[in-house]
Amino acid sequence: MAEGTLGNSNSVQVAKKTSKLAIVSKFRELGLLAFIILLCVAVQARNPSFLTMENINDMITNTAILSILALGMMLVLITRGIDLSIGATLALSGMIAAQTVSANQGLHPILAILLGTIIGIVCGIVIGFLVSKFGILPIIATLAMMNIFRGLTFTVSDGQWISSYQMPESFVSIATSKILGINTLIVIAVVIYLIAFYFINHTRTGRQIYAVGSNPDSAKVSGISQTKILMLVYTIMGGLAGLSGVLWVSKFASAQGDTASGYELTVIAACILGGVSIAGGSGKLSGVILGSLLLGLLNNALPLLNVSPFWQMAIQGSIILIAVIINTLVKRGVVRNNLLRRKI
Amino acid sequence: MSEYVLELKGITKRFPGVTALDNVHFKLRPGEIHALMGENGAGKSTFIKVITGVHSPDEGEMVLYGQKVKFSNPKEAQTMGIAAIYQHVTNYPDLTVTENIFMGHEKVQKITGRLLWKQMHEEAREILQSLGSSLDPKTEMGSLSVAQQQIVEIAKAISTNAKIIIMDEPTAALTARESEELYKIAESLRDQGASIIFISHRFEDMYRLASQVTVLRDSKYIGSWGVNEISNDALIVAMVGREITQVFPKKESEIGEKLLEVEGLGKIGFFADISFTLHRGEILGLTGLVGAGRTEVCQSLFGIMPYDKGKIKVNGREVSIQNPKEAMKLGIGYLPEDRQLQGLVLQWGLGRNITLPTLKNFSKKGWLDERKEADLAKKLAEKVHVKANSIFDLVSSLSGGNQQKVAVAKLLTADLDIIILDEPTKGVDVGAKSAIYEIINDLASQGYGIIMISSEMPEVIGMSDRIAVMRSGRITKFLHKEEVTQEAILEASMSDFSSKDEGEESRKGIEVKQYG
Amino acid sequence: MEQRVVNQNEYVQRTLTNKQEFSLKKFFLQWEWLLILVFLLVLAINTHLSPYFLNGAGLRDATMIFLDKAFIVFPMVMIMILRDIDISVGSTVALSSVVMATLYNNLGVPMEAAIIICLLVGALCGLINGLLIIKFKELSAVIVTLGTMILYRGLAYVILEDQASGNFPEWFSFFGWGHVAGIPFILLVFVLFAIGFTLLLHKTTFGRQIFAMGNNPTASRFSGVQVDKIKIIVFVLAGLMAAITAIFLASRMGSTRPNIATNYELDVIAMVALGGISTAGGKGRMLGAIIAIFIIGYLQYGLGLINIASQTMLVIIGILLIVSVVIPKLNLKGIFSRFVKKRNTN
Amino acid sequence: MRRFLSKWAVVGLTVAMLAACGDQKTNQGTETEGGEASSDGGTPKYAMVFKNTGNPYGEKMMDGFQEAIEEVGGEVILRAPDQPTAEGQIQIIEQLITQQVDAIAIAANDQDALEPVLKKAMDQGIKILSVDSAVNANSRLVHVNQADPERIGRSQIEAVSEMINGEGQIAVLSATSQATNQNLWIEWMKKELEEPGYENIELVKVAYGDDLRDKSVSETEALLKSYPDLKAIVAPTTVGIAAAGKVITDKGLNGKVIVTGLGLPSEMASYIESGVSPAMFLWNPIDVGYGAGIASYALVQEEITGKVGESFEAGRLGEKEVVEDGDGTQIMLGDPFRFDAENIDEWKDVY
Repeated sequence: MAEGTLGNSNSVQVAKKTSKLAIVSKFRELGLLAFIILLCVAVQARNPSFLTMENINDMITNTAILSILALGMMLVLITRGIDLSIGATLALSGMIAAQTVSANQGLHPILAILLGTIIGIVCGIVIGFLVSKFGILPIIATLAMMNIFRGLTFTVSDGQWISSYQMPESFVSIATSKILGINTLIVIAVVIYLIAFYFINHTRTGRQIYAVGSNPDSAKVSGISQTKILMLVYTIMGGLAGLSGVLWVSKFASAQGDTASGYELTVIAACILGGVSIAGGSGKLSGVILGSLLLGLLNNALPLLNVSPFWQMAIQGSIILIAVIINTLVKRGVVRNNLLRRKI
Repeated sequence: MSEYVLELKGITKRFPGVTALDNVHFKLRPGEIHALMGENGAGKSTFIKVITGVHSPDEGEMVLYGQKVKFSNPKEAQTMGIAAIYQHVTNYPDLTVTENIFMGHEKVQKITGRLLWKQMHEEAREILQSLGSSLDPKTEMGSLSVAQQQIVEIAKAISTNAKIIIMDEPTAALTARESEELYKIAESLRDQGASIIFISHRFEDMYRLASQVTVLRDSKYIGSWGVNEISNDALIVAMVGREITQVFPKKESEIGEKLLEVEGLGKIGFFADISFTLHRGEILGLTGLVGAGRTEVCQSLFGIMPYDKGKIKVNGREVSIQNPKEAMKLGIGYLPEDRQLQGLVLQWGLGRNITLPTLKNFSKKGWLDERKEADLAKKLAEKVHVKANSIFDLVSSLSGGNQQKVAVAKLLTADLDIIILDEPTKGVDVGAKSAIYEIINDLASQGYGIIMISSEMPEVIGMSDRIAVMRSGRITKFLHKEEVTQEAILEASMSDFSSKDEGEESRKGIEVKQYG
Repeated sequence: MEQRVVNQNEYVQRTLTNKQEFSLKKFFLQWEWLLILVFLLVLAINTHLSPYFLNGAGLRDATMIFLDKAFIVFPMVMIMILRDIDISVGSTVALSSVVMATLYNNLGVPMEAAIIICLLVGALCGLINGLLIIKFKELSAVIVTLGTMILYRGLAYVILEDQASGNFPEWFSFFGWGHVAGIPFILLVFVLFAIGFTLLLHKTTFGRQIFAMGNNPTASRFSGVQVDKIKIIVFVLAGLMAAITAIFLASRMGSTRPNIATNYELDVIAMVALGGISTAGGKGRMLGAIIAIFIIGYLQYGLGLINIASQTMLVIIGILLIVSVVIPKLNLKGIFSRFVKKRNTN
Repeated sequence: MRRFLSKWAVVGLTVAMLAACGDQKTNQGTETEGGEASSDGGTPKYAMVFKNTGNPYGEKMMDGFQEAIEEVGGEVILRAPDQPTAEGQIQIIEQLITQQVDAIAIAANDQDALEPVLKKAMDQGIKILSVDSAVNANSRLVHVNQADPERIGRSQIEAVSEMINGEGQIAVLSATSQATNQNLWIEWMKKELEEPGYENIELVKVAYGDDLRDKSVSETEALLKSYPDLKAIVAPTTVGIAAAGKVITDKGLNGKVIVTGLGLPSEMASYIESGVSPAMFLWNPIDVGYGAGIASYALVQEEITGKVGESFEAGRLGEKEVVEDGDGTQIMLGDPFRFDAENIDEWKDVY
């Protein structure tokens, strides 16, 4: 008998708990979504040309690259790391890819993309090595590599830009062409997200990334190699940055030494807005997408609203801080609930 | 050999400075629940770490299912059907129950390596139900209560279909009702043919469950008996290793005026209605099971985790204590339970550690006077008989006992009235133990009021003038030196006020077992 | 029986020495010596490469170029000993200087007052960082200061809208350009702060407590160290020194604008890391960081004298930083393995 | 073993990096005409400091400067900070002072911030001239002006009006709002618009792309959204005009909205050929650099001192005269050059 009663009481408790938690955990995404919708309405009211099919398309296209980078950054953050070098990596791979295609026009765009990605991967491996093998703080390692990659970009470009006329049509059209009526950039982003979704939700390695971030010590006991995971994560980040580099150059039909300098901050911001925890262990693709969208939205809307460009940085900064603070407050709420539930 | 599933012969494990296991033997029959008893620091935890392949022994051999084995890592042990539920639950708070259960041995599709969530969730649900819990496998681990996390840990052990399951102090943090649930689970596992090693220093666990008991003391093998072959007292002697009265020197200090009065102290989720008084020269033993809230109470007194209900009076004056500094100003000192994490700066010399709490005593306007500091450190280190050559010896190089002495010395620098000792002899070798007892008595006779948290009954009984017994966040009984008996303490610490009805039941259950 | 015996030797009165025994080997195994070596190396190479390098006036005035950001190094050393990091300092410099300039030029506040307020603004920025960090312990200092980094610079842009603001009074240029007895004023101030902070970190209870926290925050807290208070103080110091940097920088340029001092945080962190302050916290000396300042400063100066392209300098500094954090780890492993070998042979 | 690996890796990494800067140093060496070598104060040293590194416009200017100095004989030093900040330029100038150069031609990141350091330089007898974007009058002897801002402003409006045959909305996409040059030019554009003949042209907005690709793009998109019947975008900045051209091309608005302004032929070639931008303007940065080079030579030789009315023989640019410019003096290099489908091919590979 006793068992029975116990079981029941237990189940009741659990049912309550899960529903509460479900709400709390959904809270962030929903809140974000609500905010985005609100913003859309507001902007639409001010400028009717906002919610036109064309503008939405522009917006998503401009967000595509950001969201790709944010995906990689999410993985890094989940392992309690951070990567400040992606802006530089992006510039480096973009520059080299552009130079290559301008040198031999015949090159198939796919190869260009491949090249850029590989360069990015190499950069990522270097960082991954420093972080995982030497246990250098990710922030220090990536700050340093940011310098180095940026410097190398200037070095290889030798101060020159690669301009649109030097790029073959095929290359430039990577960003402009459409697949099934959808801009290629968007398609690429979607594909990457689908792969990522499968990877982090349906493969061991994917889950191990979360495990390492969530509790490194028990990860060891479970026989998960932290080195391997860190290596992997930074390599992926580098690869995505490299890919983005090519897309970026193709999108703007010009490669400069100072491409995307400081862009890493925007990417990290997108992740944090998406509720990825810097303490590691948690982060959802849905969140990251919304986070990127929100920033993309701001970039697109603020000009439409004639907001002074100088406010944009301050706005971004405050939004980030508010987001992370709300996030932690919510988490605390959960903990407190659990304590209250304890009978004394 | 087939009589035993697991047999360990002459296992010895040394760590720098200390021998954790000294020629330990152990035999485990199929389908038995085998209690492994011993005081804190007797080597129980190290022992199971050897079995689970976390540590590899320096000497001795291990025979599993009749053949010799040698584990180089936990995974090997796991694959050989050994699973452990550790004292401090080690899990992934951000991941779901299912993932925690299957981490390390996930179900994947052969070719694609795709995780088979459906199956895993299903199996997880089944296992949990077989354990009488209807947890939703999709809930986040972090949101579960300790008891529920324990159950998940057990589910994990089952999912690896382990033949040998080790439970290290699983009841430590549980209420009577939860423990009862756990007992039932353990029994059903046994009935399904698993062998269980049940580590505990609580008699009730053993009486309730075990058929065989092996006792370790001071990292040595003492003996192994059938539970009903050995009397309670004999067992205590085996565990404590001495007639209790002998080790604890009579203290000659008369009890003085009130120092500390606590009225209805409470903190949500940790403890409630804590009221007691402490006098000069008095040693107040604060006992009860681990997780009963003893540490939390004392940390509130010391301002580590501020209380949210109740009054504290020091020397009759009502005070509020928001942080350790204030507590120390009021003359309250605290010796933390975990000296490595909370007590000492291991990377520092012992001298600096001793002086850390009272830097201003030998500094003018914040400027350190290092000579003065060194002298004081020397004096105090010698006073507590730290075995070292120089006050610059790194604390990390000292043995547990000596580390603890350094931690105690830290309290002596400050001018305190009230000293709170949290498990002062935890993980300390016998010699150092009696040394520490001496120190405690000296302090008492110097007129300090002392609160001593301890799970070791002989210690509590031997040292305290009065004993307060706590149970799941409340003080359930005060016992005076005269009326104290182990049974009385057990009784008080097992009675469960939290839920009257089942409390009664479980209490009866225990009593039956004890007199039986 | 056996008990008694143990107790006996327990009670044998032991004496401990309280004199730090001096080991020559240990003394010379200090990171600082390596730094001094590197420093001399830099001097030598530069002297070899450029005929203009080794020239009293040049070397002296070169300090005016790179010492401005060096003020931030002192508090950053403390922050990194506390296992934290502050990447908002660059933005703090910008914000505080911009406020100062605007007050003076647009609101007619006297320069003296403007300078005071500049310092206050810097301190306030630090205070905000500190409060956020202790109130939301779940957030790492990295993320908090990343947020404020963007915010502070953003505010600077809001205030000055990308305009430059200058024409300070004559005397103000003294900070950045003045000499006292032939020695650059900034150098004097730097030396004063260097001495001050070194003593503060190594000779006071405050410094001792910082090290304690860096090694074991929990134990420090249990020992009555007011962990939060100290953290806040340190971050406020960071803001304050950033403001001082702002003053010198503004005086040097005779004007300011929102984009000044970009990437200063990187340079500062590089100096600290090179100075041998362990990124894991708890270890490090002010002296090391101070030497590191001069290494990087004169390295940049020397490379400048042979007109190395600035992008190359980026790379070189980056490598220097990486190597400086990697080397100790290698050494540790090396020493350890040797140690073990000895054990085995004996 | 592991330790070995890691050690080895670090060494590898470092070597690789150092190699990278190694060859960097060398190609720097060629640029600086053996700046390392000559310690004998014999040959005069001419330095040019540009806004930031990695900017082709600046590179071309430096090429021109170098060409000029090689003509007149002397040592060339070409420097630029890695970011377009005044601090960076101050550092560099300090180093140049220590190297006792004879003249510094600077394209300033900030009108006033350089004043103290430049004064210090002049006190030491170094000839200071600003080029492209000026420093304030009391921190320079003379400013080498690529083209008359009035002409730049007016001719762009003339061109636009001709392209949209005299009627419709136009917008300006500038660099950062504090960019002194752009602001001056925009002023002149507005003045020109007040002239008769432009009654039907409406300047609807001045947007700022901060010379960032992504920002310029979204600003352009915003313009197109907010002003559906926009006729033309005038972008007096290389990044801006290229970004605008790109957007128009991608949106297939070629012919509906035309782009003009100031841009590098190389950047704009494809858009001029495609007709997105029928024509745009720029002076020849090589000539500007060249002019600056000759001017600094003239200053060093005391041919000129920077007074109004002086004149000197500026090599292939012919006779040049020092004229008034606000409270300072300047050397004007003539009208901006018009690039269109006819001549773009011959220029796109030059700069």
